[in-house]
Amino acid sequence: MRLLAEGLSARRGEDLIFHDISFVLAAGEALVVTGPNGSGKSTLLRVLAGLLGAESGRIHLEGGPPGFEHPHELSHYLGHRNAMKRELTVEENLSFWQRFLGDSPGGAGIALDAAAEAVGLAGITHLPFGYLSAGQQRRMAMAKLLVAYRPIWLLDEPTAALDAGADRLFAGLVATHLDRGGIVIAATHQPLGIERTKALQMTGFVH
Amino acid sequence: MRLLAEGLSARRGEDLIFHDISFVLAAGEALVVTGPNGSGKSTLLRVLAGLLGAESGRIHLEGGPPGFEHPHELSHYLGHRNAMKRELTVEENLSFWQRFLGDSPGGAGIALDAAAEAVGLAGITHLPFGYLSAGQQRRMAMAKLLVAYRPIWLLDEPTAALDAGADRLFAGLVATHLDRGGIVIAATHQPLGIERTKALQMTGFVH
Amino acid sequence: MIALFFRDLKLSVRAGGGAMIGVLFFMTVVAVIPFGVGPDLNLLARIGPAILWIGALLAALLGLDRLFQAEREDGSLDLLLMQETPLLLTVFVKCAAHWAATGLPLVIASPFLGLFMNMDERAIGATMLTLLGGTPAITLIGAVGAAVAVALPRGGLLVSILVLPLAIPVLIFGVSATYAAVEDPAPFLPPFMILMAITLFFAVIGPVAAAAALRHSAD
Amino acid sequence: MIALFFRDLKLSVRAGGGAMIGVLFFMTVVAVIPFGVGPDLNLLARIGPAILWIGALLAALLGLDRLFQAEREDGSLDLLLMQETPLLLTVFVKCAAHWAATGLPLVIASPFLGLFMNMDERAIGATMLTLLGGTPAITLIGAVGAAVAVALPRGGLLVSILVLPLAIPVLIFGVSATYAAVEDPAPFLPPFMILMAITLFFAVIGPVAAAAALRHSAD
Amino acid sequence: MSENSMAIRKLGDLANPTRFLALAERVLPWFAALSALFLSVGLWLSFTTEGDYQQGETVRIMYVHVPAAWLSMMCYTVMAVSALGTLVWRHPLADVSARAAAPIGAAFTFLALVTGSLWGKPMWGTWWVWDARLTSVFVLFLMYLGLIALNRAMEDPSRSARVSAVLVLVGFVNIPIIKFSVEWWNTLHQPASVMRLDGPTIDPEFLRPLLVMAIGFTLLFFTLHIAAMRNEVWRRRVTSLRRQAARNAGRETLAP
Amino acid sequence: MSHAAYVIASYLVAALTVAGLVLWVVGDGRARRRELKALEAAGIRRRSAQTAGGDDK
Ligand code: HEM
Ligand SMILES: Nc1ncnc2c1ncn2[C@@H]1O[C@H](COP(=O)(O)OP(=O)(O)OP(=O)(O)O)[C@@H](O)[C@H]1O
Ligand SMILES: Nc1ncnc2c1ncn2[C@@H]1O[C@H](COP(=O)(O)OP(=O)(O)OP(=O)(O)O)[C@@H](O)[C@H]1O
Ligand SMILES: [Mg+2]
Ligand SMILES: [Mg+2]
Repeated sequence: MRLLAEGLSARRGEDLIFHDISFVLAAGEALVVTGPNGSGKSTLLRVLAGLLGAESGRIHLEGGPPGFEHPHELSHYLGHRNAMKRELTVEENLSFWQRFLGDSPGGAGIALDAAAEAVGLAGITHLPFGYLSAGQQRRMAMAKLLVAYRPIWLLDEPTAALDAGADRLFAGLVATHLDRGGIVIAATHQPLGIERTKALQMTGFVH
Repeated sequence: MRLLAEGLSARRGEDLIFHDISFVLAAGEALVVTGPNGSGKSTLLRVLAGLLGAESGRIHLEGGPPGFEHPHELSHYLGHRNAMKRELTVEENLSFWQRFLGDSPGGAGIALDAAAEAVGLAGITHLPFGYLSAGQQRRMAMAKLLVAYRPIWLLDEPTAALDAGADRLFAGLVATHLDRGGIVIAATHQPLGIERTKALQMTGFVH
Repeated sequence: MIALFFRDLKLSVRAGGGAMIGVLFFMTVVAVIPFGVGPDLNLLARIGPAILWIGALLAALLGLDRLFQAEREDGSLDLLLMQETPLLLTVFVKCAAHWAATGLPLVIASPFLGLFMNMDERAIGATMLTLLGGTPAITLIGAVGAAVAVALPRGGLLVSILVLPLAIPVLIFGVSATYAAVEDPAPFLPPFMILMAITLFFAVIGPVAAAAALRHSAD
Repeated sequence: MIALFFRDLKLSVRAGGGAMIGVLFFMTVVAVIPFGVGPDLNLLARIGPAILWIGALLAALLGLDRLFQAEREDGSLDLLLMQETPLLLTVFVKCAAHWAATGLPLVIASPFLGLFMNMDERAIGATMLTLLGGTPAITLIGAVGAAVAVALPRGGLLVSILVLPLAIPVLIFGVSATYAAVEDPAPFLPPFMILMAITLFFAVIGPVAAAAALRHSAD
Repeated sequence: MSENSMAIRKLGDLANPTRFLALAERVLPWFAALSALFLSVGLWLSFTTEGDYQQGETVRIMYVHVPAAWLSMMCYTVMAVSALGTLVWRHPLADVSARAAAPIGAAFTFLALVTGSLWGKPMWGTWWVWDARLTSVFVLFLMYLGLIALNRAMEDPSRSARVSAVLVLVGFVNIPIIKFSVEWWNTLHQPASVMRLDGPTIDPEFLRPLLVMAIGFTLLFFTLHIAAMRNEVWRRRVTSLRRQAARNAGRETLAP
Repeated sequence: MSHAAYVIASYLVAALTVAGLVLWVVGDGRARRRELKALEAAGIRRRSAQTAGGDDK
């Protein structure tokens, strides 16, 4: 499986945010997107997730499972917001996403408890999501990546609000996913501690 | 001016989050609070900001301006959320807070443009806040600390989402504030690059 | 999908108080009209179905504006948009959950309110039936409005404005079917069939339009 | 404080909840009524005041629930709570801004809508006066509900049980004062004085209760 | 991809609005002068012609009421065509045109409503009835206001264009309803007597000022519409220039 | 009200509405032109193309 982006450019409002970005990622490879604030990292990820139309260029998947036209149907997207309801318990949230997202072909999600365990927060799944600390919320949002299988992970500043221990834990999760042949694209300001990465430096338009 | 906390403990729901925390900060000193996720850093800051009642212990200010009973009336609080309205322009947001907060005795806020300049985003104050990227939003929330004077700054993970350049810029802002005799308490996972700091390591109650 | 349905149901019961506020508002409307009409029971009975329908229409507006906005604010909308499952279906299921949480209680409460309006059994039955058939259409139309307004920070009133004019045909045929059931010469079935046709029409068109609007709202 | 007033005003005007939209919503509600009850001018004139009051109540309710929740979600509430200025005053100013942005335009528009409902001058004047006196009470009651809603993330139900029952007396005295002004035997002043008393009562109690609820909501 | 092709595509986008601005600059004075001329002649005619034996002086209300009513419908038609332009041809000016027309249309509809009411009070004895013609015009007014509100609430035109275009087209069903309501339902309102297939049935004494006023109003509409479109183009330019300025300013201090 | 009053009222409303429209359009145009001038004075001009995008790899 290979993810290809060719000549992507995107617009926000009237302005072109980036222009002619291309990359190829094979299974087991990660791309780390870096760049100063406002350079378009989040915009790029949203384009890859199919949430924003690209102005030009295209994204496609080679050798993926048949029947999926757009790579975003095979992707997890972890944005700045966690996509969890404050009013529901962590367990209700996770089990909702597990059932709603379902597994992509080629893998299976793990059980809720195992996922909570994997992010180091076993035993607090009965709390309402709103009660968790910022870092705990972020970790639980990561647990969402585990409960349903998707070969591609799109992560926007995944480690913001995480402590050093959780950073390592997260690097472990990503490494495992890559080992299983997954693809990871992450925008970040901090080193993620993952090997086998390609790097993409966004500069924005400098005038 | 000295800020004293004596034997603070706080509760969230049923659980005691931390217990018997004391410190003394003189003018020009900073306290950096670290600790793993969920160890109670945010809770401590919220107690200091008067947003959460302490279970026991007390916080008081020695040698502060007269007429202020609670230190939180002399504090800026920068939480996880930026306290800015997406719909209003940055300028409207800042000028609202400038006028609403007013200056504490002993100092004066700087002009909006100067504040935007200080966080490296001069000239985009006419954009709606919602248009800014995550890091730009965070920087503008910092500009809020400058437009109205408060001797005490309570900062919860101020540098999350900031790029390296902005990190340095922020360290400069804090240093200036300390030089002028301010007090800074910051919870963070990343080194802030400030000297003259005391450190407080939260351990939390390990479940 | 079933998961989405139950999550939404749980949320609106737990957080919005959707069902209660709708029914309470409905009751308020019904309680206030008699002041204007005076103690004339016959007149009250005559305009009863119309009032119940208007009350239900207005009550259905409460909370509708948050249908997609709440999802957008916490980022869930992004994930809903990305899936392979057709967005149509997602929208439809959300509408169904919303209707079950707010429309259905209105239908169930309507007979009691009919008694207050001094309506006879036949009129009450007819009103309940037409409401049962018609309120889903209102929810579905509302979903289009909510989707259009999803990008707006405070869409509340704007959604209602977009929705009300489109809901007028539903109101007209709902009311006329009810009257037809009560007054003998007029046949009940034709307007009721039209009402059902409108509901079916919006069951198809509503999700399509809402899905299209949501796709364009992503930023 | 003035800054807060203007910010809130600006927000509600900018963000699709503004004066024009409130009035537009009100007009839409009025336009929908004849489709339900039929174009009978006499009947419309009789239910006119009730309809105007219901429309105003609904317009005030839509969007009121977000009064403090929006502040909380973006963290502004924390800063509002921390200040030296009494919280009461903050709450009161927010209510005033909300009323100025949604209540006042409704009051101003009500005479024109009265014409559409074929009401006579006297009824129109009375409706306008009672709306002017009564809508602030609705806003203030709503503020308490909104504050409680902020405090209880999972307790939405309580809000509706709290707000509407408290608002119903306002509605009832408002409507009955209006009718008293039109129909000669009934005296206008007593119900109107009660209405004003309710408004004053909530002008005092509302901010106190809301401020108390907000203080406890901080988490 | 080379920067050149970028430049060409962007220029192509701009060409139309730029050409439009130049055109507007040239034709606006003429339109303004002509509409002023027709309106003043119309005004003079409408106060010098005889009153009606049946309606007395009030017939003079017709000279404002009827052109305003026509214009209210025509303006919506213009918006509907523009909406088609947005959806089908994706013409960059179509959305500008639809947006600029909405407030003007709302004003004319308001005029038709108010003058109609002012005519209705002496003629029918009431300001308002809920008959088909009047109700449908009221709904038209609400639609104009709704569209204005929607346009104002969504500040990013690129996102709101298609949504409001769809709404405009949906609302277009109202126009035939207004036009033919007097024939389909029996109402208090006059049936058409000027714009009919078999020629006008109205007395030429009234027809002359009416037509002059109608032409004057139409010219006024086009003048205002072109000017408002020009304003809208400018507004968009200002927004995008400001963003661009912002971007530059943000960058310079930002060098990491 | 005499019938003449209705006529005068209608013409008055018409005059006011038209005047309001004209004033709005003209005023709006003036304001936009002023903003454009200000931006131009600040040295910001429309650019037909922008330079370099994100560097690759
Ligand atoms: C608020 C109330 C009214 C509204 C909304 C209204 C609306 C309209 C509209 C939309 C038209 C254009 C119809 C077409 O082109 O076919 C029209 C035409 C006309 N209206 Fe009214 N009208 C109102 C009241 C009145 C009254 C009270 C009178 C006179 C008693 C009147 C007399 C006329 C006449 C004579 C025409 C011209 C019909 C023709 O020659 O085609 N209208 N009105
Ligand atoms: N409203 C609440 N009710 C009950 N418990 C809560 C509530 N809010 C937070 N907690 C708990 O309090 C603990 C401390 O949370 P706090 O937000 O202070 O942590 P933190 O040190 O800031 O963590 P992070 O680094 O993730 O931001 C957590 O275990 C959390 O689950
Ligand atoms: N809705 C919008 N409308 C117009 N411009 C926008 C919008 N959202 C973002 N932008 C602009 O797009 C640019 C890129 O934003 P983006 O969020 O992609 O940056 P980023 O690289 O993720 O930055 P950060 O590191 O701060 O998260 C910014 O200059 C921002 O001002
Ligand atoms: Mg970002
Ligand atoms: Mg924290």
